[in-house]
Amino acid sequence: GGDSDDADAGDGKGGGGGGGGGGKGLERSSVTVAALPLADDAPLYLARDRGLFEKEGLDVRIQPVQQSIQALPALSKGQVDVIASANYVTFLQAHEKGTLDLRILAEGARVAPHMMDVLVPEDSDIRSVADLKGKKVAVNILNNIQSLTLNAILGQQGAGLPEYRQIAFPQMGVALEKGQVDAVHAVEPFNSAIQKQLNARVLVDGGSAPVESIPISGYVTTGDYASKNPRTAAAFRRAIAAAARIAAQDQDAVREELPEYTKVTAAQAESIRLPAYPVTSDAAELRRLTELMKEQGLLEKPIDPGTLLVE
Amino acid sequence: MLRLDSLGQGYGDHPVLHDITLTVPDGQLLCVVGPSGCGKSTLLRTVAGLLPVREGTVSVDGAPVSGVPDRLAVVFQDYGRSLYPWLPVRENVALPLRRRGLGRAERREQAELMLERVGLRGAGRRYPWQLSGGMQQRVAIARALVCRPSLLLMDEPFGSLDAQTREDLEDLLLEVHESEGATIVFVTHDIDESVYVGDRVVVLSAGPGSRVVLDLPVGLPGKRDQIATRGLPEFVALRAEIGRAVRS
Amino acid sequence: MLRLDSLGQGYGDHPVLHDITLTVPDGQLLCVVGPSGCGKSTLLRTVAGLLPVREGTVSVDGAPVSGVPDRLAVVFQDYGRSLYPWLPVRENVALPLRRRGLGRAERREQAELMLERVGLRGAGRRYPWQLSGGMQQRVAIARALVCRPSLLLMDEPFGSLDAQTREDLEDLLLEVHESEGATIVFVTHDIDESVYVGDRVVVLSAGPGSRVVLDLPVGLPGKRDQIATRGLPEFVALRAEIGRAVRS
Amino acid sequence: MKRGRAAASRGALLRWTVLATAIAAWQLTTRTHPSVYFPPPTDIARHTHTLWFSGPPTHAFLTPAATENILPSLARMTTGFVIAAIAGIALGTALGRSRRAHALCNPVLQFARAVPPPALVPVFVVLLDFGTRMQVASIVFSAVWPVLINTADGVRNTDPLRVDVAAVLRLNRTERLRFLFLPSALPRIFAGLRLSLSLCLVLMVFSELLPGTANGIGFTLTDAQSRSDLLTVWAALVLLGALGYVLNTVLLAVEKRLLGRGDR
Amino acid sequence: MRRRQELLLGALGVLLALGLCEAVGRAGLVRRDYLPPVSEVLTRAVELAGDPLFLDGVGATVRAWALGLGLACAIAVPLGLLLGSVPVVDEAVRAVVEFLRPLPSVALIPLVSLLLGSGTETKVALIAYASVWPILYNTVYGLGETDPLAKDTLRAFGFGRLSVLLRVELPATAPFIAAGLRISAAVALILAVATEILAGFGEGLGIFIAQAGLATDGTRDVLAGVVWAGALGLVINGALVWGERRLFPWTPEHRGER
Ligand SMILES: Nc1ncnc2c1ncn2[C@@H]1O[C@H](COP(=O)(O)OP(=O)(O)OP(=O)(O)O)[C@@H](O)[C@H]1O
Ligand SMILES: Nc1ncnc2c1ncn2[C@@H]1O[C@H](COP(=O)(O)OP(=O)(O)OP(=O)(O)O)[C@@H](O)[C@H]1O
Ligand SMILES: [Mg+2]
Ligand SMILES: [Mg+2]
Repeated sequence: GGDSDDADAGDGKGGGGGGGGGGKGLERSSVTVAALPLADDAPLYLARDRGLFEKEGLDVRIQPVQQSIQALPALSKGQVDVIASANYVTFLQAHEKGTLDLRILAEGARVAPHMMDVLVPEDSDIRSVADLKGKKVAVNILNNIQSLTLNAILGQQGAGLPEYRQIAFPQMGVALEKGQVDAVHAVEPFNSAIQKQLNARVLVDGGSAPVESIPISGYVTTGDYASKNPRTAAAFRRAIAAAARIAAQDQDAVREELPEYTKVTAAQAESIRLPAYPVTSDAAELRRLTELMKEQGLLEKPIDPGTLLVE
Repeated sequence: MLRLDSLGQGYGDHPVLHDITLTVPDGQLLCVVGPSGCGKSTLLRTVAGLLPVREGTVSVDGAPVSGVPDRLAVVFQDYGRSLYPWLPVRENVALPLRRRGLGRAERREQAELMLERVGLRGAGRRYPWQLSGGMQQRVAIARALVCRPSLLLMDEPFGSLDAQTREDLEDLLLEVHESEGATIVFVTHDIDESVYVGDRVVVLSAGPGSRVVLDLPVGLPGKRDQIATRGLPEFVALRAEIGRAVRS
Repeated sequence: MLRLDSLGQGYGDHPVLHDITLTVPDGQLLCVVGPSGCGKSTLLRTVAGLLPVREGTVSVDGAPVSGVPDRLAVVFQDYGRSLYPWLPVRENVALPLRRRGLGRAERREQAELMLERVGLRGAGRRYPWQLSGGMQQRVAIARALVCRPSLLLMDEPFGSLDAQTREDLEDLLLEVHESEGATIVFVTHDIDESVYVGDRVVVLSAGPGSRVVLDLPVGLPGKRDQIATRGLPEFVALRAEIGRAVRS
Repeated sequence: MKRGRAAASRGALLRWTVLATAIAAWQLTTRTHPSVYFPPPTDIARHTHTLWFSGPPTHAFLTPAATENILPSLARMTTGFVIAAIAGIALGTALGRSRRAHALCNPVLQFARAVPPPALVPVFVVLLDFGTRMQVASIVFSAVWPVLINTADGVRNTDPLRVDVAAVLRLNRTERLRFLFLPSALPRIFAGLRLSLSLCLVLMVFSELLPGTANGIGFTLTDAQSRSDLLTVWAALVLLGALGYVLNTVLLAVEKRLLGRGDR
Repeated sequence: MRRRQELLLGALGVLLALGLCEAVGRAGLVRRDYLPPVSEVLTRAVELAGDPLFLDGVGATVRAWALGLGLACAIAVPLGLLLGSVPVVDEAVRAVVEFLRPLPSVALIPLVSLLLGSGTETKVALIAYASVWPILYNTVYGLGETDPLAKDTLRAFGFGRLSVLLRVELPATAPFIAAGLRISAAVALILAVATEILAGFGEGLGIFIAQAGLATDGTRDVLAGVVWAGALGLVINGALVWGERRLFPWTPEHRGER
């Protein structure tokens, strides 16, 4: 039989379900997940639609948000239990600053080839990464995953660094067309769309070495939640792992799912590049990211991701 | 009883009244006359407790005035601005009755009655800005009279009225004064009027720093009557005396 | 020449003037007398082009009035509100001179001069709300006179003045009228005054729908003089006749 | 009414006492209930100092971070405010004076007024180039309304008798504006200006969220927010508050000069 | 005659504005996906009227708007009366108020969410926070503008300070407060939508706009959402003006209409 709820986990929407409903000794059966309409968290939706959560005795409610950082206060306050496709860079920084006691329940997505690309106009003078030096490159958020990875790529190729401009993905096409920036670093589906609309040229794959298949987002929660609900957390991890296995093996399943919860149209879903869905969480892979962040000053001191992974 | 004791008054560094001493017994109708700008309105505002006393003292019924005395009513010289444009005339008149704790219906009834007495029957539902100047002035008078004040201050209250209406209202004022016995300070620039309605006339000198130059009891025989009284030789004599004092 | 031809006027469904026909030759000083609320101010506002004509026509120098006629000046009944509180008195008075293309210094000089003539020497730098009622009224008069209008409309312009000042200003008005020859429409509720200053007196009946009940030329002999003129038997007779008409 | 110097300094004393008390209370609460999100004022002050005001005396103690972020922000804000004020007063007067102009423009203006600026980003990006022009445009677009509406209302509610006086005095258009409508609407215009001023600060922050921005107080703030650097967030908030206070005081002084004719 | 003419002129103005936008949209400054012409946007906006999910969102936004604005009124009018009539209080809190006023809600969203949760409460609080100021300032300035003689009149009749406040200063200021309310109503609407866009949680018009912004050709939907926001503002303003006309027939602006 299940222990009764710890009342302190907040009286928000997430707290309610509770009790021994699970029958598998879950601390609580209902989990509220804040999720972004991105390809990154396709396994979450697969798990829901294919009954994987039910199988674990979980009642998962999904609350859409637009950016993962927007869900941070709700997570701190206990209104949501888990954030799916949480941007690691942002959340690791929050963890370092102490605004959040971060735990990673499961890895969500890793970079895959051409899921984000640096694009330049068809007739641009920029022919190689070496030409990017000092040029204006649009990224979604400054000092985040995109500049982090691109800097690493350029560093390895010995090219100079560009000047980054913060431009939201949807505006990158206009900015490129109007010549306001020299290149854009766009993610799918904007990547494909801009290539198609402007005949833009791919300058470099944002997922090339040395950042190939580097982890970018995951399912995160608070230390408090993880320690008080170990069995619920484990059940959630199992369900996600099972879904990730489906996603990894059967891309069509993901492509079918995408139009259901994102703004990606069915036609786009056919052709866009998907991220990689890791089946197991790997501290070593995560360490690649934290070390890169440390190197580029996004973290002040090194973090051992092993301490953050919920086992 | 209203007492002014060596009252001095002014605005900023601009002196207006200087050493005014006056005693107005209960129930007296005192007329104040004087050249334009000499400080008549200032005097009334001081008595009403709207301007803090500068020098000397003002006392009502023995107590020095600080704030507005009880059961006071004022008709301001600038009557137009003193009416509330958002209230119909009737409500404007009924407003002071709220202090008397009357019910809504009764307030309205008394207001209509008083409006009728000042010749504004039927104007109760209109707004002040829909009335002519003289009508507005009468609304202000009705508002002052309706609350049966024991001290009534009137600043050129009949200035915008035609001769006929003016005479009617002079008589109304005397009638109310007779029946209610209020102490009244009545500022006017019409010397005839001051003699006709006043029990006593005070003349102020030209400012700055005006003083009382004449303080004259009006002892006219018999009940006032617009035609007979104004023809009396005493009336003519008083009028001439006051006229001389004003012109001096 | 000012002509009103079967003029009808009113507000909303409230009729005020009915079938007024009047011709005022150039240079005449016409006094308009009538009970409070009969429509005197309405008449002036119509002539000034501030109220659209309802019925009939109003024409100045043969052309029907649409908008404000040229070289017009008005003293409004509510003189206090008609002054601009954000301008010093001197600027208030100098305002109409802008139309005459005078320089700044000259405007100021003329304004000060006119202020002196109405007895407000030295008040030019103060603000209107720092003046007494009578002083404000004189500022309004100064503002009207300073621009040498050829048509001057005055709505109870001396209502807030003491006897002495009033007489002085009556004489000032006559003097200006004499020297400049303006056409003047002068509303007053003082019958004596209307006879004293007017070349002609028109009496309106009580509203609604007032008409002209008396149209009387004032043919007083000699130059006007406050004492001598008022003592003339013609003066007394005219006064009585007008009084009767007003009361009727 | 002229207030004495003593009264004025008493007012200032009172004002600062209350502010100090509020800060002390805040300090106490944050010490007894520590939270990373709500750091104590002393920490914020220290951080603000190191961030912006620990520069060399030759630069008025400003750090490079201060000159690179605060000055451009102030420039954007002031430009936006000045344009909004001028446009608001001009348009407001036009709409207040002419019924026809009002009828023509009103629906469009009321529509535009309710449009949330963040949703207009795609349009801004298409119509304007990145940088100052876009930022100032977005500030003006939202800050103009309080001035415009208050001016129009003020002008419309000018005492009709005074309008008649102007007609009789045959004042021409500009004279009417100068001597009648503007002075008469001035208190309302100032109410609008004060609202618009603080709105400009808020919008300055928003404008630095726009694509292509790389400096400014608002950028510092949102960037710190995305990096969970709460101390910098608070430092920026405090700076905004202080700027708001100073700018408002300046505006009040101007207002006192223009409106300082006491009671009527 | 006047009302009809005004409506016609207003319609003309709208047509002109639409024509201008359409011209810009078709001028070929950029690809159509980036800035669709008005006609497409309007069509989409009309389509949305048939979408119950969208309408629910609009309902949620309007509810938050009404709550926030109501709260702002309930705070601002009494506070404004207090500040405007008791100079000591005004002096005392001025520094604090002026300090708080320019704080942007963008920055406050996470902090307020932490205190009130990421729900309607936060939205309402932020709306109220932003829309308090216009009402407050217009109240304070209005009190300063009240004719002193009108106040003296009531004082002379023996009414106390509170009565003068409620019976003279409040009605005299009411039209001015109403103008503040009119400003606030739009500010509140903007805040309702913008908070949704920036906070990213829940449902509402702002969420619709934010989500539409994530699509590769979402501008049309974003602008359709903008059309709805603007139309709401138009309707709200119309209602407020109508109310003012009925409530304040004495103001110079409305006197002619009786
Ligand atoms: N703005 C207005 N709206 C409606 N009715 C009005 C308006 N102004 C005046 N009236 C009405 O028109 C009539 C005439 O007003 P008017 O001001 O012309 O009178 P008057 O002869 O000047 O009176 P008084 O001597 O009292 O000034 C009055 O009955 C008044 O109620
Ligand atoms: N608010 C004020 N500020 C400064 N001076 C003022 C103020 N009110 C009046 N005065 C001055 O005080 C003097 C007396 O004014 P008051 O209004 O008492 O005169 P009054 O006798 O009523 O004149 P009137 O018969 O013209 O109404 C005048 O010289 C006037 O200029
Ligand atoms: Mg007086
Ligand atoms: Mg009149």
